[in-house]
Amino acid sequence: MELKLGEKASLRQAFGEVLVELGEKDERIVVLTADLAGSTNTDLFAKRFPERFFNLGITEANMMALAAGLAMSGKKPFVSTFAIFAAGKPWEQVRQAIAYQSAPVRIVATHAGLTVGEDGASHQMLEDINNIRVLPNMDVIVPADAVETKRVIHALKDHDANPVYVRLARAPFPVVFDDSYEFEFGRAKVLRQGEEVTIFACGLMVHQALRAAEILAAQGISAEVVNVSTIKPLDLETVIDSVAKTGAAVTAEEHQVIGGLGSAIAEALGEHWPGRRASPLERVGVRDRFGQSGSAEALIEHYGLTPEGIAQAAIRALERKRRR
Amino acid sequence: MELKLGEKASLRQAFGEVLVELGEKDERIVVLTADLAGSTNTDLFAKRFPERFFNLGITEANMMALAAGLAMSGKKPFVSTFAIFAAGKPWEQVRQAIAYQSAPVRIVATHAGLTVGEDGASHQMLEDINNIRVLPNMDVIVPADAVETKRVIHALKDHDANPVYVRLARAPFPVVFDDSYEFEFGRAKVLRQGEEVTIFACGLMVHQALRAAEILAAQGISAEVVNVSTIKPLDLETVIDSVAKTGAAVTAEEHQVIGGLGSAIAEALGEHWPGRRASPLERVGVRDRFGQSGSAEALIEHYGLTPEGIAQAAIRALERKRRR
Amino acid sequence: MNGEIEALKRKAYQLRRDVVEMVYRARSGHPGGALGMADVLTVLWYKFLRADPQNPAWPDRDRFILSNGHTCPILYAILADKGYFPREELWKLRKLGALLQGHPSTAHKIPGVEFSSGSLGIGLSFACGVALAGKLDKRDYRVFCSISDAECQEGQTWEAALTAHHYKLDNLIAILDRNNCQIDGPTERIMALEPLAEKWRAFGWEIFEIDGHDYEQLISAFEAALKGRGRPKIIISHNLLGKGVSFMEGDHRWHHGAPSDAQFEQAIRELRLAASSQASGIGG
Amino acid sequence: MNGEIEALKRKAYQLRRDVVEMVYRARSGHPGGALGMADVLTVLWYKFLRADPQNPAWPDRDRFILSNGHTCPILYAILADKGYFPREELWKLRKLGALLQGHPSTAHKIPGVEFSSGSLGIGLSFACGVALAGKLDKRDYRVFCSISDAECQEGQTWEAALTAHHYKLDNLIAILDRNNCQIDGPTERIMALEPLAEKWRAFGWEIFEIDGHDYEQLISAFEAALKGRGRPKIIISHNLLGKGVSFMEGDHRWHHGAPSDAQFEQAIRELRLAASSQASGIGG
Repeated sequence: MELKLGEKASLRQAFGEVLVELGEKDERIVVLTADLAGSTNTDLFAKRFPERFFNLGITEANMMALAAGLAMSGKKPFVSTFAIFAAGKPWEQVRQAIAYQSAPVRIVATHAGLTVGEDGASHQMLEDINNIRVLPNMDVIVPADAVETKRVIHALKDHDANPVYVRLARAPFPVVFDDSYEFEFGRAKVLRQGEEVTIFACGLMVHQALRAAEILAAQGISAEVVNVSTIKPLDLETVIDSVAKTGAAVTAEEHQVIGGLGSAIAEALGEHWPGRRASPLERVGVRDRFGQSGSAEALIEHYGLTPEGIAQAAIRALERKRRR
Repeated sequence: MELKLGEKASLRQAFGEVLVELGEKDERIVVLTADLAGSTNTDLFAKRFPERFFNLGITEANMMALAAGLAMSGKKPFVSTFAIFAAGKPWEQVRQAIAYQSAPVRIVATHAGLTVGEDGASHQMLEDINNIRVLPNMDVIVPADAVETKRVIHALKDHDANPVYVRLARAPFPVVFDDSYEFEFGRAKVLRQGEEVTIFACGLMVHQALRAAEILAAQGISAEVVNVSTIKPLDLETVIDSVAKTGAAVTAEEHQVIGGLGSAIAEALGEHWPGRRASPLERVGVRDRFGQSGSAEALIEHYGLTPEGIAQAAIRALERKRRR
Repeated sequence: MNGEIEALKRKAYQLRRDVVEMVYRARSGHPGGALGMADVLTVLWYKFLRADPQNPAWPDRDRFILSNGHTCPILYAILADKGYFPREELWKLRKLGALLQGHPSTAHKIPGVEFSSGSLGIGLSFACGVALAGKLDKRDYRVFCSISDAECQEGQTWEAALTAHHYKLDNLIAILDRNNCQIDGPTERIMALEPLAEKWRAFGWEIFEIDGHDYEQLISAFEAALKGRGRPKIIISHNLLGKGVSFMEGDHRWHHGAPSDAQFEQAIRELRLAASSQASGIGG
Repeated sequence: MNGEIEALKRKAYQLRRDVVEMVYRARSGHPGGALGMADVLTVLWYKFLRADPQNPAWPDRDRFILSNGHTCPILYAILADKGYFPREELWKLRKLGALLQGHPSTAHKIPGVEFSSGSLGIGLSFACGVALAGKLDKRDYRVFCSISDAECQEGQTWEAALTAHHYKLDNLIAILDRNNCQIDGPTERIMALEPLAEKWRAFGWEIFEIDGHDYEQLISAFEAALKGRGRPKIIISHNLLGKGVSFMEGDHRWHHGAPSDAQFEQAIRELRLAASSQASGIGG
């Protein structure tokens, strides 16, 4: 798959392709899915390494515990299914068998967020960052595009000390990084420098945030954009430094505003904010509602996860900052 | 059960007793458990109304969806099991069948938190507020003692528009309210007025916070204590008003510091804080670790969920406030 | 009897056309399972199910719970044909703001929909709750619950199976869409289910195993299942995925996916031809 | 053979004494199931299981996975007796900072513990993963997984049952503690499981159904199960809850709970008496 800046590219295809590369290099890598080999693009691995691929049918709870058994027997399991079936249905099995045991299972969930589209609320997982972030020993990564997805999946090869959850989507995302981009686990990256407000974003919303910064620039507002692809552990230093500079924060995520990136930033600012003046926070995301059927584009628009929506939130944050 | 101020009393026994009272008044009330009738004290209801009591064995996922079927057929189901088996194992069934459908199921979970004691990490649910708070349509209530538990369970009788999650514990808690206490859904209550720092607490930590306020008073520090028994919907007005007065906030909960009361307050302060000066936040809770075996008392001490721990957090918050 | 069966068959082909058109217009959806279930659901809805489209909340109505929610186009086609909502709604399926969600939704108040499905394995438990409520209220409604064969991989289905047996829910009739297909391929290749009837029998259910496209077998099965007392019943309906559309039949790749323009025209042509080979029609 | 059986029986009674003393000293825990499983686990650990207490991570060791984790006192007693850790650890069970958690924990690095259980219904899936890894690595270790009868109510157990059959995990032997008791009462009253053997058979497993206190049956069952090829095996061991302590036997209230001083003394007296009625002993 060729990735061109600004063009849309599939994160799950990037995942599937890198998985085959990893499989070539390390035969301890095994891949599991629950009747979603095609949808998760793990069918690429299945075709190349059928003996190391396990389709478990629709048994998600079973799959997660089974993956822990493989991990604790020296394998490097990648488990892939839709986010609702990775961080939702088998949540307690992830907690007990994977997180509590710190079994190094790589959970790569696809079809997170509203951009699932037409299948509607039952399949639009808006609570997965919330559900996994709370678990001790678990790391949470949300790549911004197909380039970062490739880097992240490569990095998972050696992520052997504890389990990790990676959040991908169904819909292709615009490519925001060129091929020189390097992913550094646990580091948030300032993608655009700014002075007046910081926009923290993850996943698709990184692209939206970059466009929001352009909208704001056209209005004379200088916005900083930070890609928080590692949600846990959170890069406190980068987060606090940026807000210390700008004095106002916006978060943007394709997730409930409760429990995800917005909460992580709110917690960080509450506990670690060194400043004298208050720094207002505005959260862009789904505001305590379920999803619904519609095209990915229509839903992003309907729920306000647009560059315009982020820009408005930034302006609200600025107004709150100035009122003081 | 007689409740005496300052003496320990069982929240789940209060629940079980009130449930029988409600059952007398309304035959639409049905009660479900998953092989934990004795431990949840729903055996009291079972003895009195065997035909309206359903023990479903160890089938939590099944139980939650079944309860939704009862609720949408005109019944008023109370579902009770341990918190890990209420907000954990069947999380996705709660999401799909109860929250998404807004089926008015009353989930009353017992054995939340560290005070489960000797059974250890597998049974010490420290993520339930996180898991339920994120779900649209769900309300979350954490009573502070047996008196408030009684009031809350009475109030659930008419909680017919949407589902609700109530968090109780295994260990008896000290009674903090006298018999005149009134529970008001959606309202946080200032239990002790103070000027320099606000301690927001829920559950057992309300008692600990009140004692912390005494420790602080002895050091000449005036702390306000607020009982946030309704975690969702959060009483924004009371929260903001109190911090606007004191300028510093501490949260205290028998839960991960991620995703629970601490996050809810952090989000509220970030988005709704009107002040010019920053208000520091310190969170007391379990800091991203699993529980372990031990007596309830030893665990509370070990994890720092003590009056002293809260007082120290308050002093840290004050120091941060003064540094500015 | 023969005239009745022919009318039912014609109805099933009419509903199949709506299914294909819905998915075609929506440009996504799950046609295969819906087409395979058209016959069994036509027999249920047009011959056995007690319901009043003018009063979807009628307390004594029979309940139909679609646990395998992705097959909803066939349910929506039936509900529209019965008058639960205007037919125009069918063509807005899966669009933003539409009544008809990609999976059945009570949250969107779709008339005639009893349960929000989409996530597999949950519906039979919900149906147990509805059946228990009927017993408590001494109402004689029956609860029909459609499940897919792949849902028998979800452990929750077996929890519900235990429960229905334990509580002697003889007002519950499950309908198992045994089409041997799941998204990734044949069930027996992905996660084998056979001997499936033996499993349900060992869980205490009364079994009726039939060819899901043979109307005499279908009618007999429902009649017998409705008579059974003391335990839950399951009709294992051997259905052909994509039934009625030659290029979809038995091909698991039509679990989901919308037909192209040419495929759509061919499908409608085939379905019309099949319908016209039946003698007469029945009302909606 | 007879001498060996008597030695095994003596060992089981010795382990039972440790179980009772652990729960007594901890003032909480689950003695009933642990006592009932003492015989089957003694036969497994002292006659069949290939393990090296000096090298708990030996890659070719047989794995023992205790899915019904609340019965861990019997496992801890065995591990201490085998030398995995000092016996003194037994008396710190369930105390803050102790090695021996209330439920088995790999997080606390308890030597000999392969899986963190406590939440029911998960262990058999984990065991499938371990068995699959053995097949992949062409190691000939065997995976033994203990499950309780009430765990057969958890749907996940049946997901694992399908999986083990589908992947032909003949290196997996489940041991089902069929004591008919769960916390709230007899299994058949709370959520009926019978015909339980029929269920496992319908899920494709090879069944060995035995009296879990008859050593000849136990030995034969393990020998036969270890021979079976091509599919997973399950030993349905009919155990008596609380076996060996008269006032606990068959009383579901002893699922959990610690004995009083007087009860403790009586239990130890009874267990000593029973042990001394056996002829000779075997080493740890």
